Amino acid sequence: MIVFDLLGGLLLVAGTSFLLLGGLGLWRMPDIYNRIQAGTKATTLGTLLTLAGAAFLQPTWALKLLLIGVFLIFTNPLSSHLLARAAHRSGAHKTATTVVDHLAEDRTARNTNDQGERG
Amino acid sequence: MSELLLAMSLLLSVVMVGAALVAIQPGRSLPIIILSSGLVSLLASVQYLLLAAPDVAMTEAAIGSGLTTFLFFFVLSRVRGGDRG
Amino acid sequence: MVRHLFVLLLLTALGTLFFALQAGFSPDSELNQVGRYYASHTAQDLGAANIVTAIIVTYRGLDTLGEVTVLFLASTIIGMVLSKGMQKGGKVSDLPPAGELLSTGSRLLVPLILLLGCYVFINGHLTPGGGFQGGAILASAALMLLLADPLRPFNSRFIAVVESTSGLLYVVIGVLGIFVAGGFLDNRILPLGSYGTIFSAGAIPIIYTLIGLKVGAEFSSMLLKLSKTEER
Amino acid sequence: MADIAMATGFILILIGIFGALTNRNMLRMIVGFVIASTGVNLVMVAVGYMRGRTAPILDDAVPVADAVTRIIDPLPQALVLTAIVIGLGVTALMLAFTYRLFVTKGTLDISKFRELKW
Amino acid sequence: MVELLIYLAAALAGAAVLFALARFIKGPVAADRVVAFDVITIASITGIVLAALAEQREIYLDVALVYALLSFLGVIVIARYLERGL
Repeated sequence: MIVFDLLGGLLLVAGTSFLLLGGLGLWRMPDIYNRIQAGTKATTLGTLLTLAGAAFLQPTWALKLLLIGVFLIFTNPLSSHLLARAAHRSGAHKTATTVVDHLAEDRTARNTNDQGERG
Repeated sequence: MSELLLAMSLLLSVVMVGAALVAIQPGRSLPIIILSSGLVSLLASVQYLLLAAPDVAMTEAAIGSGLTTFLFFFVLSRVRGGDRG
Repeated sequence: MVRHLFVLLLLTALGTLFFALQAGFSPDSELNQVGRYYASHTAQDLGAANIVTAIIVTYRGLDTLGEVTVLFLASTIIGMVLSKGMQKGGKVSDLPPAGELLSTGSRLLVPLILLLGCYVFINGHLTPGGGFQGGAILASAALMLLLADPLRPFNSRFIAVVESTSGLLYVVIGVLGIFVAGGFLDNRILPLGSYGTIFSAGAIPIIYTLIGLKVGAEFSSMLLKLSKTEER
Repeated sequence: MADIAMATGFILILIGIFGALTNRNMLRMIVGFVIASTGVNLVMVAVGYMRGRTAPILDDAVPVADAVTRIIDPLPQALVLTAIVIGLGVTALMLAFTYRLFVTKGTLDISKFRELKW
Repeated sequence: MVELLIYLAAALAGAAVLFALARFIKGPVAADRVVAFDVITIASITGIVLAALAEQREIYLDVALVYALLSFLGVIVIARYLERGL
């Protein structure tokens, strides 16, 4: 079982390195959208790897760890999506290097269409 | 491995006190203050777990995560404009 | 400011007191008498693996009854305080829509959250958790529905019926304990079963389920009363 | 570890009381109360902790025979568990009153409410 | 060996929490702080799993279960507040 232990420990370290990368990206990235990107994707992957590592270390806990992972997969994208939309709607400004904003383009296009039909 | 638990407890204490200090600053806006108090209760939950009280930790996690935050933000959204006091 | 000076004085006094308390504290190395009794007798007498649950439901069951009553009073008073501004009909609101992802996600997640709540309070005598935690999780499901669609019509009559029925059954089980077993809220009105399985510990799972339903209904009605108030 | 948690709890109580007494805004005062109550709960749980022991839940890792020597005191945990749930009820009540007062007077400043002051 | 790896993992997760705390205190807009809040929540799930491994108790994982399913509610509430939908 020494192989399992070693593999589990390495997975734990890999997962928490992703967590650290997420935290670092949260600190270093220039604007809110980049920070959401770093702060949710990397940490989700990191937590899943950590759970897998714990399952290798203690094989009898695997079912509960799997459930935790499934719940994370369900809930994390939902919160990050809503957060990004809220940031966009509340008008958080972008940095100068972020130039593509498809949501705002869609909005303005829809608004001009509506006015055209009405007029 | 009690040193690990000790170090985690120390880190949690530092973060909790930092968040609590943010939560009572007079100059901060109200949403940030409420968010900080939510952070305090969230970290208190992990602290309870380290103190070998999983029942209390689960209670704090279930109540502090959604319900308290919702109550505060709901009242805050209804009193918009009145928070100049 | 004079006021701030008084506050700082008070805090200094409190801080000195706390420092003295902290300096004079030495953690026990042995359980005290009460703790030792609970630790050694719970498994044989009550059949519950979670000693905290045994204390809450059986040893100090009367306190729990009082606590549930306090929650009921808080919910009722919130209803009374807010009753003037209650929304009558379905008024069209100007809130931005919740979005497709949130409504679909709530359809997926609300059954999961309800299931987790039921798991938590049915397994209260074996794993951490119990009625209060499960009730809070059930109320979180109601909160999720409310977030996905703020104008959703809730069946508040159903919530009231669940709350009163579970409270009534809780008291009935407690009174039954006087006649069948040792006293009020004794859990040995049912056979103890085999230790460590789900149908064990006598009436503790039933009582905790009732507490969970009651607490969940009380928290949900608090949330609904607050969110149905429309007076800007 | 109990010392660290207890000191944190005391500091949180002091911070919360300071916030509740120096702010005039009612919502900020309620936040101070919530932080102080978290500190009280933390102190009470820390009193029950014993070094080198584990949670008072018996399973395969802690058999019934070892219970007296291996678990910590379960009574403070039961007290704190109920205290947290009551705390949510009290917070909701305070928020409902705050909302009602705001609707009546249009302000959240507590020094504007002078009807009962004499 | 494995214990050493667990220590290393805990140190990495702690560093992530400290970075998130710095962003929480500094963050220019409210949404930045909410992202930091989210990261601290997810890191505390890792902390709970590590504590369960250190104490060798399976029952601690129930708390992580509740965390994983309920912690997003706080973020959703704040997001709905920020877009004025509450």
